[in-house]
Amino acid sequence: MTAEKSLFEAPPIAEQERMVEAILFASAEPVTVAQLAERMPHGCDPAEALAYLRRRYEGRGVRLVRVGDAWAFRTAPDLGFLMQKETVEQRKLSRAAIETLAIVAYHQPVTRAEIEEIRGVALSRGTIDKLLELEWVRFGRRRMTPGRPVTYVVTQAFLDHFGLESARDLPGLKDLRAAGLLDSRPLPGGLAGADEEGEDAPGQTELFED
Amino acid sequence: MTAEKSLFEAPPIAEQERMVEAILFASAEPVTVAQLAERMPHGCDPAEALAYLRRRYEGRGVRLVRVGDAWAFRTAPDLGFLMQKETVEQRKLSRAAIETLAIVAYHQPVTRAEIEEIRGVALSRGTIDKLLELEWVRFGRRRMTPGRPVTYVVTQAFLDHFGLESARDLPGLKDLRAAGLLDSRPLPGGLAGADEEGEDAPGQTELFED
Amino acid sequence: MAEPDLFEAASVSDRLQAEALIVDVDGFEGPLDLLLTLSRSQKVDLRRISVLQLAEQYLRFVEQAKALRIELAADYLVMAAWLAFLKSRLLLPPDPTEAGPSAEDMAAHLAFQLERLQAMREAAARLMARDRLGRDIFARGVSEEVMRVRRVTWTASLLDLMQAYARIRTRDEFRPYAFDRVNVYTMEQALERLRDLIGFAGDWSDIASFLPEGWCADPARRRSATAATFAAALELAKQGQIELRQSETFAPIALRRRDG
Repeated sequence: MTAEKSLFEAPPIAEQERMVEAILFASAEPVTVAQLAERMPHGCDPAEALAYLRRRYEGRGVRLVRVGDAWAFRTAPDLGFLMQKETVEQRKLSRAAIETLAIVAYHQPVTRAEIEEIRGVALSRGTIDKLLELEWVRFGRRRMTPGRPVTYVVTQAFLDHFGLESARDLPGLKDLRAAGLLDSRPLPGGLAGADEEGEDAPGQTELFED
Repeated sequence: MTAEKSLFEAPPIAEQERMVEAILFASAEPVTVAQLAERMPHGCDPAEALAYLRRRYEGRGVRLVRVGDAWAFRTAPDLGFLMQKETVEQRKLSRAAIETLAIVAYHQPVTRAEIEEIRGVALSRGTIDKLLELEWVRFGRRRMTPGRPVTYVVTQAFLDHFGLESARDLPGLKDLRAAGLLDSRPLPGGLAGADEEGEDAPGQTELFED
Repeated sequence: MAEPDLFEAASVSDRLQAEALIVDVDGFEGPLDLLLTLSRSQKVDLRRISVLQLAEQYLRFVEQAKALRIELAADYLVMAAWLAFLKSRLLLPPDPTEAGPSAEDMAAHLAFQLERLQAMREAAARLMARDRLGRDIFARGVSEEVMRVRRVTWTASLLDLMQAYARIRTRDEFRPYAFDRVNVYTMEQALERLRDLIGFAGDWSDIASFLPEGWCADPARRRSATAATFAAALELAKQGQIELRQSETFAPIALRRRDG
């Protein structure tokens, strides 16, 4: 490899240009000529390589720019409008939202009362609103029980985000257990069997069934 | 070339190429053609721009690579030696995890029972967990066999990490298939029963659901 | 069986190797892995392996482990039993009346399993030897920081989702007690009912006969009513108003009014 024979001969300038290109690309911060020289094989001339590289990128979508006494790749200023998506700030969903989402996914179609029953706490208005707004949850059919409560189901966008082909592909409790996500501590009072069919049966019936 | 007669003409292809270049340069993660199209002005043809761009970067210090249905710039493999500074500490995977990963990649979609059958040993709890956490493996469709076991498949991050354009490019895949080594042959008479437990047995409840 | 094998190996180094194999039994990922290692001593293509010879090697391994008082995990012993069975089937002429797969089929399948495991090992090694992201190939070091629009997206991984669900489902046994007013018969109700009824219970009567109407069909309701009635009966016995009797453990409990 180039590093070996460099004792005697520096790599050709085209090769040096490739090296500078790769280093600047991968570096998290602008890199000085001295730092380049340190990292490249002995005898290289990073300043010259930089000059070639800069010319190569003239007029391209990214440009080689000088930042203080260091160098970095930057998006061409006229294309800044394309970068809007890069400024997206990602935040983790709240625990309440995640839990609610999980219950909708596993128990759909599910009513608000059932979600509260399973979580054991009242559902704040903002939680479901957030999931609706994210388009991960939508309204399903009304339940044909007194009061005809609305139900919630998950959306295609939900499946896309979580890389699932269908809600039926959600791992069941036994899979969670096998993957180490669930303690295999048996549930008390003969519920051990009931939890295996968790994907299908609504949770609250299990709590009281024989 | 432009499919629809848009009020504004699509930018010339050279300009589109610059745009794709800028977007891909700005992102550390692979970007799909659909995402490119979404961000570029109406009427653009990112696929064509990508083809030009890929040719442009042939032999350079960074290359345009395909990762599943997405694209990314990556440094050329022969320049890895320059990047010690950037090298991220790779946590050593256990032998079981490495073998399991290979089995998922070559046999996907594959069930836990099949992995155990191939390795001849039960899959310990943390193994799949680790691969899920690395996001190299995800859940695929459930197998439509009794018990509807979940299956595992490899992810885009897996392809990206191992520099594969698609799972079809796995090294030696064709030979293995030709040699019948990717078939799942039923065992005549049944060998050591340990492999068939978990996956099917609890699933029986699903057969009796109402 | 004239061929030299691992445990009759003449040379010292071979013998040391054999011992190392035994002592390192923990290093094997199960019986199939061990068989694969043993098969290497045959120095032939896995397709031409002698399964009979392999079975003998494995059985000898297990015997040696026993002689050295090394505990083998159950699956090694299951494999040993299966191989002993296979070996006898391979040595004996086939029994035409016996159903099921032939010994040759079983041997062929074992050879297939070994070959497949070996192939996966090699595939894994090739995979891990590839140029890898973060080691040989690098992504962009900085994502562009053009901050024009700050849009917040909310994210969660599938793992988060599953962990949340697992958390909820395992929390069930610890959740705050939610009172079920429809299907729970309280002790106060039971006391009231018993007090009214014991006037008629001059003779021993089964406690079950005191259950309220409409609480016997549904198991959950019956359970609740039974518990409440039993507790109420204990309370009344404590107050000296009734007597309780049970002939043996789990036998029906009977009560009667206590006179005086």
